[in-house]
Order: sequence, then structure tokens, then C-alpha cells
Amino acid sequence: MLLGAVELIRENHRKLSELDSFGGDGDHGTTMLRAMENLKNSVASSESGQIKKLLGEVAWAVMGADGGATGPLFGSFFMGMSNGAGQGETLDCAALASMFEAGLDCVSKRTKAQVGDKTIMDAMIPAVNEIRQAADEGLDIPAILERAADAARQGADSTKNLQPRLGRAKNAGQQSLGHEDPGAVSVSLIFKGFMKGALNDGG
Amino acid sequence: MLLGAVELIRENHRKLSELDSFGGDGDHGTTMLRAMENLKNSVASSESGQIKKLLGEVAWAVMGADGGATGPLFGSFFMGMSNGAGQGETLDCAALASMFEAGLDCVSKRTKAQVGDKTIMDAMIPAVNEIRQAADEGLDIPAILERAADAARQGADSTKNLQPRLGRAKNAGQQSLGHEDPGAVSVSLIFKGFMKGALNDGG
Amino acid sequence: MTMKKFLNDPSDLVGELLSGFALAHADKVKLTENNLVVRAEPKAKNKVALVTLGGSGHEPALSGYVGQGMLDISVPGEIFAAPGPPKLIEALRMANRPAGVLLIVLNHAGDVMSANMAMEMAEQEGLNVRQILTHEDISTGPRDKPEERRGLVGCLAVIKVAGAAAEQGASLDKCWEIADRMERNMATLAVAVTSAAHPCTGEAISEIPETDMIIGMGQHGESGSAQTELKTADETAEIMLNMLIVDLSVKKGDDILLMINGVGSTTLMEQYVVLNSCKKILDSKKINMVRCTAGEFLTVQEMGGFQMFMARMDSELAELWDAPCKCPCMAT
Amino acid sequence: MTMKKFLNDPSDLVGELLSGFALAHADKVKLTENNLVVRAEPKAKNKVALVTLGGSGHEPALSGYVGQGMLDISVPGEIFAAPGPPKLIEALRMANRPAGVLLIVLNHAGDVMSANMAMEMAEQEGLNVRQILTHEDISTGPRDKPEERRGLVGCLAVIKVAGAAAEQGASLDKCWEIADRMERNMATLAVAVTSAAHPCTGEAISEIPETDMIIGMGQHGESGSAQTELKTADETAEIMLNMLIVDLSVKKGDDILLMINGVGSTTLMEQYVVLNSCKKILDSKKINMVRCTAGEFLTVQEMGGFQMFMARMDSELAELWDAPCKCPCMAT
Ligand SMILES: Nc1ncnc2c1ncn2[C@@H]1O[C@H](COP(=O)(O)OP(=O)(O)O)[C@@H](O)[C@H]1O
Ligand SMILES: Nc1ncnc2c1ncn2[C@@H]1O[C@H](COP(=O)(O)OP(=O)(O)O)[C@@H](O)[C@H]1O
Ligand SMILES: [Mg+2]
Ligand SMILES: [Mg+2]
Ligand SMILES: [Mg+2]
Ligand SMILES: [Mg+2]
Repeated sequence: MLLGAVELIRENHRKLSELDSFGGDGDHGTTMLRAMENLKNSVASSESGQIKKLLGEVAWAVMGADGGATGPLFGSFFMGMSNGAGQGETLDCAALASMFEAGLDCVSKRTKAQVGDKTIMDAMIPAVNEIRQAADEGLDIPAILERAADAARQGADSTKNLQPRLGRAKNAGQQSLGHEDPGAVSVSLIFKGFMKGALNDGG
Repeated sequence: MLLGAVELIRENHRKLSELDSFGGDGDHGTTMLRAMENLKNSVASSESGQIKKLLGEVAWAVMGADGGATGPLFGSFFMGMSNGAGQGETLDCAALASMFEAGLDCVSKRTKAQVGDKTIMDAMIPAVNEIRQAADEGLDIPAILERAADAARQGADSTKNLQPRLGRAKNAGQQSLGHEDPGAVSVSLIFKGFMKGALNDGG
Repeated sequence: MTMKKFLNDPSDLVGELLSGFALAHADKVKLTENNLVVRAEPKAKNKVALVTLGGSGHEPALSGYVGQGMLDISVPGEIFAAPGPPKLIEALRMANRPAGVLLIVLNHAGDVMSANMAMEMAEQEGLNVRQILTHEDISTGPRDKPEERRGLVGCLAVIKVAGAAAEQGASLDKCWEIADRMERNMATLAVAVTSAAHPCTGEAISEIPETDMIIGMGQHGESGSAQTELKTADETAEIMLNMLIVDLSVKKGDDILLMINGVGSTTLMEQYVVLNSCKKILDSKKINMVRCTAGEFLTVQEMGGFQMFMARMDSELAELWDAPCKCPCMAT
Repeated sequence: MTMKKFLNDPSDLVGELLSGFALAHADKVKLTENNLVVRAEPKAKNKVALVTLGGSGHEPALSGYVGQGMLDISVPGEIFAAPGPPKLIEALRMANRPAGVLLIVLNHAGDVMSANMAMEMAEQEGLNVRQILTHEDISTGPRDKPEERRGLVGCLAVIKVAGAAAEQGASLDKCWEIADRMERNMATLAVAVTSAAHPCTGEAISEIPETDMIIGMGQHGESGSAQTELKTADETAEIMLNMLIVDLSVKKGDDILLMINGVGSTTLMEQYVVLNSCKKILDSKKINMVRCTAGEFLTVQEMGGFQMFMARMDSELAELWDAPCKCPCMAT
């Protein structure tokens, strides 16, 4: 599941940096790429089949990418997912939803950002909400993740018309109007990657 | 006589800097302007009517312009002229020629440059030679200076097709081909100024 | 415009620059295995240690200030990106001691998040750390909303005075109080005239019209608030000084420290000219510039422009500012 | 491209920059009435004094090296133009003492002419002065024609070691011998990638194609010898090192000092990267880089590029290089 995200970020990192240049410092793609390479390496070297442990290692690896705001935010997401994951090696749909909710909770501890602030939260909050709803509706994991990916994509799209209120891009004012928030796009790519990954490796 | 030179340099300093930019450091006009302002101030504040003393003060003032190679070279010219000048307040034609020759001599002590090296010498040597010749021919001072100005102008023109072999522009190689040497142009302007000045103030 | 930088593989950039840095200043600093910058000769354990963190690409900041009288450990991040919590907690563990550790954090989202996460871990582990946040960019928020103000070159003043206090044996509380006093009495404003290229992407990090200057531009080329045509040194100094004076409520007779920080391609020559302009203006306002300096302390690659820093000084702060230091990029 | 510098009336530029410089470093230097830069606390009269001269616009050179362990008097000229003999003879008179004065002159036409004229006057007046000429730019002439070689950043090494010797009480002859030994064992090569604007005319002082670099570019943007497309740090370091090694006939096992001098907008980050490249290459050649440094020591406004300086060192020179100094822009 995780490695699908790596692939998509790799394909899109130039676009992410470009989006970050409208008022930000133009490095978001580079940073996400580094974070995802770290993620990949930590998955590859992980000896545990346990999801909880793996996600904890992934979280630390992502934070170790020294990625400005990105490292702690995305790292916290995986850290929260690790906290929220059970001890087993597989997941049912309800556990999946709880795990993602715990991820979002952990991110929320790091930032006051809400939907509308033009940050990762514009994609992450709807995506996680959608996971819970789809799980409650009884869908299977690939379908749940598909709904999440769609919601994240819509959330990222919605940032086009927003003015940033937090983070480095805050002072850009008009400059970023008409452009998506790079962090939100990253979130949507990651959820899309999860979906693709889930279709490939079945979980 | 001297102030005519000030006026002409003032009018042409931009062109001189531009010429210096083809391989040099682009400051010759600025420097000559500063040297000529100093010259003007020293003439204005000089209390002596004696040519020798005035020229000595002018030399020191020109050197005080902190003008890289230009200050010592043009300063030496006036310093030599001062050395070569008699004690009186006026000049005859032979004394004028000796005075300019002494000026050239003093410059020659500062540089190995000869005609053909693309420096001030390409204008100064023919101009001073011309003064001697015209004086020997019995012309009057304005006429002598007119001949000198022409010779200096031709000398400066001739630098267009030369490659520099001394000074900062030396390493420019091809870059300055087709352009006159700025220092030689300055010399020609100064002689033209002397001529104009001589016509105005009669000596 | 093509990027014209002398680089190798951009993904090794920070490692290479830190190796070169450690070579150039081997008498004063060394690198740990994990690329933390530490003193070549560690400070006595009975004195408070100073730690800071920050993105790379701002050289000589911040690692150039590791050394006697200033920092004990600098935790460099990637280009323009704060280091993550893993490196920072490692640094805090390494610095930990009974006398305590002062962590200096510039107010940028990434730095603050990393610092907060590391501080939570430090607390859990029982490390003796206090944190000070620098936020003095007057262009990004009002004085009563410090959380909106970015940390610019002012961190240097905080590091200098707190570092001097630590070197003199002050307690952690005292060091923190000094740092806090400096922080509350300082203000910075930046102006930018030309952009720089991001060394990893090669792209310009901001766009500035040919004949304009932007007042309030941030550490990484984030756009600022006011855009006007390029002005003279005197005019620019007047505008910026007035904004800083109002922000700090500096009055006739007050003593101030003024620092001109060139951010990249603006020459030292220009910085001295601006400093001279400031002196004339401050004299006319009867404000005492009791200390001043100019130089490239915290850069943004080859960006053109500078940061003007002002701080109200008391005699204790001035004395600590004057105290000796021996760091790679600052020594007296 | 419009010039984007913070300036006032260009005709007052040098005066303003020197005033700002003296303000910023009031603890170490002061200006005389005639704008000579002298130490705030003069050196003892029984020690040799060091004097140098040079155009302005190259900050921090040369006045930034006035202070304990280096220069006694710096005679700044106008922008890119050597000061004239009147100021220099004034400086020599001021410095004159029984122990003697060492005059350090960079090989540029104007500097040399001013120095020669002032030296002639000094001799007539019976002043006790010896002169040393620095000419180490390997791009402008072969080693056996030193008069064709320009003086670049190498003057700094000469000032450093001779200044240290003077501070330790060495005689004028000994100081001269040290300076001369350093001079004969050093070589510099410059590379430029972007031009700079002349602060008085606003014009570009050289033209460099968008994707090229020019090896051998001079102190003032005078064109160099070899033009190639921009290369990586490793490649550039390799080319330049090899040329310096050949020029100095450096052999396996030799001890060298290497200095990377950023000339303007090339970042300190890049300078460290290049230094790191040099170290790798020198290691592979088994040449010992016993000392090294990087920074902006002698700039050409905001020009992009750097000078690479190499010198063969013996233990005496290395010790003098390490000796303490306290100058505005160099301190240990
Ligand atoms: N305080 C914050 N809360 C939530 N998201 C944030 C915050 N600050 C930044 N971000 C997200 O991070 C993205 C920028 O990331 P990146 O460019 O990698 O970091 P930096 O801003 O440190 O250069 C923004 O697009 C935004 O989505
Ligand atoms: N060694 C020399 N001998 C004669 N003339 C010289 C010499 N060096 C420079 N010049 C003259 O000086 C001119 C350049 O003057 P200027 O630009 O004012 O000085 P700088 O070269 O120090 O910037 C050249 O065009 C040349 O005519
Ligand atoms: Mg960014
Ligand atoms: Mg010139
Ligand atoms: Mg960043
Ligand atoms: Mg010049």
C-alpha cells in the first residue's frame, strides 16, 4: 500500500515544487521526494510484519528526511496511524478507519490548520472522513481507499481558490491564488498511491 | 589652456567608460572626470601665477584623484611639464615644446608602453613630437596646439586596430579590437582642450 | 536564466557543504557521524549548552556560530528545510547536562514543529531543556501576535548574548531570561531586490520586477508586503528605520543595536553605505546607535537585499554582545 | 538589466562606505581625516608596520584586514582604482618608524605606479620602507614572467604571514623574507560565471554567456583565457587544481594551503562544496592540504565565481598562518 505513494510522488515532484514556488520557497517536491525515498528504504529494511511497528519506523524515517514542515506533518500522520493500528499483521475496514483517524489526530496536534486554510488539511480531513464513512457503509478496502483518494483530490482542488493563512506561503497573498496548495496535492497523491498500492498488493 | 581639457572630458566621460568596458573595467571616464575636477579645483585655488608651480599643483591634484593607472600617468605628465617649465608667467614656443617633452619623459618613466601598445602613449608620443616639430617650424602657440591635437586624435584613432599589450585590458585579447583605447582618447581630448583653451584665453 | 552554481549531485549537497565547512574550520568545529555540527573543543559540562536548528542554504547561518561564546550544537536541515525531530532529539541528548540546555528556535513552521516534537520527547526522557523562540519579522504580523512573526537574523543576537552568558557560567534560567529579553526587544525588516535560484530545483525562488524592491521579503524569498521602485540607500534606510522604530517604540535617547545583514549578492560595500545612512538618520532623531555591525550573517543564497535588525539595548545586553567569541564565521 | 544597488550619490560612494565600515568596526579600526584606515589601537612602535593600498569595491579587502596580526594602514582608492601617490606617501610617513615599514602592493598597473612614485619619495625623505609585490594570477603570464601576473587574493596570505611575523617582533628584513617566501610559493586562478555592475556607471563590467564560465577572469571582470560551459564543482575543482599544481610544481607529499575566495554572489555553500571537491582530489593525488579556508576575502562586487588559491607551505609559514589576528573581517 505504502509504496504506491512513493511512485506517485516521484512522478510528480517537479509539479509540487512548482506549486510551492507561488509564494512558498519552491522546495516541496524535493522534500516529499526525499521523505518518500526514506519511507521506501525503511519499508525495505523493516524486519517486522507488524503494521504498527512498520508504520512507526516509517514515521521516523519520514521525519528524518529533514523536510521543514513536511517531515513533522507527514511523519505525524504515520506516527498517529502507528499509534492507532492494532498489533496484528492485517487490518479490517473498521480498524483501517480508526488507524487513519488516529493519523489525522496526530497531525492536528502539530497544526491549527483547518479546512479552508490552504494546507494539507484541506485534503487530509475530507479523505479521512471519507474513509470512516465508506467503512461504515461496508465497502472493502480498495473501494474505501478509492473514495478517500477522490475526496483528497477534491480537497486539493478546492485549495486553488483559497488564500493561505498558515505556513511559509501565508505572506504570499494573491500570488498563490489560482494554484493548488502543494501540501494538499501531496496528500491527494499519497491517498491515490495507497489506493493503487492496495489494488496491487491487495492490502 | 588647462580648463578646456576639463570641459571636453566632462562632455565625453561616458564614452570613455564605455570604451574601457571592452576588456577593461569600465571606469576610465569616471576616473578622468574626477581627475579633471581635481585639476579644476587646484587651478581655481592656486595663488601662484607661475606656470611651473601651477603645473606642480595640478599634477599632485590629478594624482590625488586616486585614479588607478590614470592618476599617476596623467599626473606624471603634468609633473614633468612642471619640471620642464621655466620660472616665468608666460611661455614662448620653444619653451612650450620643451615643457611638453619633459611631460612625456616623466610619463615614460612610469611605463614601458610604446606606440603600438594600445595605451595613452599612442596619442601622447605623436602629439608631443608634433609640438616640437610645429615649434621648430615657427608656428604660434594656438597653431602648434592644433597640430598636436590632430596628431593625438590620429594616434587615438590608430588604437582601434591594435591589441592591448599592457595594463588591465591586456588580457582582453580580441574584445577591444575595433574600439579605441580609452586612455589614448583621453589624451586626444586633453590636447584638443588645450587647443580650445589656448584660443580662448590666449595662452 | 540558467542557474549558475558550482554544485555536484544536488541530493548530496548538504553533506558536501557540511564536509567543506568542517574542513575550512577544523580548528573550531567538527561533524558528528550524523552531521550535527559540534565544537572541536567542547564547553565545560558545568555550563549551559546552546543548541539550535535550521535549514541549510543560509550559510554562514547557523553552523557558522558554533564555537566558544555562542552555540554548542547546530542541527542543520536540508536546503531551506528544518531538520526533523530525529536529529534534533539526538542533539538534545548529546547536549544534555545538569546545567541545562537552551534550545533556540526560529519561528518557521517546520522548525517549530520539529522543536515541539523533540521537546516533548526530551521531557519524557527527563532532559533539562528550555526553549526560546525568535520571531521578530515585523512585516508578517503585529507585535502582539508574535506567533505570526518569522524568525530572521535576530536569532544571531539571541545566540550571541545567551551564548556569552552561558560561557560566563550563568544558570539556565538566567540564560533563558537574557535570550528572552533580547528577543522581546528586537525587530527585523527585510528588503529584496533580486531573486536567487533554489540550488536543488534550479528555479527562481521569487519574482521581483526589474526596477523594484520588495520590503518584507522572507528568509526563503517568500513575498513581502510592500513593493516600490528601487530607492537610494538613504531613502531605503529611512523607510525601514522608521518602521522598526515604531514597532519597538524606540524613543529619543534610547540605546540601540543595529545590524545590517546582507542576504546574498548585495555587496558589503552597500551594507556599509546603508549603515552610514542609518547613523545619519538616527543621529538626527537623537537615538543612540551604541552598537552596530554589517555583514552576511544569514543569507538566502545569492538573493539581493538585506535585513535590517534593531534592538533596544541595556548595559547588560551590550556587555554580552561585546563578549569574546571564537566561531567559524564570527570571532572577536 | 538595471543595476540594483543601495547607493546614494556615486561620487561620495567611497567616503560613505568607509564611514560605514569604520562604524561597523569601531572597536578595531578608525579613519584618518584623509580616509586612511588605521588601527584603533596602534601597534607598538618597535615592531614593523604593514601598509597596503588598493581600489575600493572589493570589500572586505583590503581595509578589513587592518588590525592586530595583519595590517597597520590600508590606503583605499576609488572604486576599482588604486589610490594616488599623495595618499600613499602620507600613509608611509605616518607608518614610518625605526623598525621599518613593509609595503604590500598587488600587481595592477595603477597600484604599482602609485607605489613606485611613493617609494621614490619615501627614499628621498629617508623613510625606512621595503616593498613586496604580489603577482600570482597564473592565467595572465608564465611563472618566469611574474611582472605579467596580476595580484589576486594571494595578498591576503602575504599580509597574514608577514603581519604575524611583524606582530611577533621580526625585523623588517625577516618580515620581507617571509612575505617573499609566501609570494614565491603561491598561485591563484579565478573563474567567473556572472558579471557585476560597476557601482558608478551602472554598466556590466564583463559579459559572460548565459551557460558559460570563464577561467582566468581578473579582479575587475577583465576577461580571462578559457571559456567553457558551466561545469560541476568536482569538474571545476579538478581543472583549476591541476593548473595550480602544474604551475607550482606541487608533488606528492607536499604540504599546501588552499583558499577558496568567493568573489561576490557565489554562495558560501558553493565555496564549501568546492573546497570539499578539492580535498577529495588532493587526497587522491596524495597532496596534503594542511590548511584551508573558504569565504569572501576579496570580492568583485556581485560577480559570480571564485578564486582558487594554492600555496606550498613550510612549518614556519603554517605557524604564522595560524597565529592569532583581530581584524574587522578576519579574526581567530
Ligand atoms: N502550519 C501548517 N499546517 C499545515 N500544513 C502546513 C503548515 N505549514 C506548511 N504546511 C504545508 O506544507 C506545505 C509546504 O511544505 P514544504 O514546502 O515541504 O515545507 P516548507 O514550507 O518548510 O518549505 C504547504 O503547502 C502546506 O500544505
Ligand atoms: N602600463 C600602462 N602604460 C600606459 N598606459 C596605461 C598603462 N596601463 C593603463 N594605461 C592606460 O590607462 C587606461 C585605463 O585607465 P583607467 O581605466 O582609468 O585605469 P585602470 O586600468 O586602473 O582602471 C588604458 O586605456 C591605457 O591607455
Ligand atoms: Mg516549501
Ligand atoms: Mg579602467
Ligand atoms: Mg522549505
Ligand atoms: Mg580601474
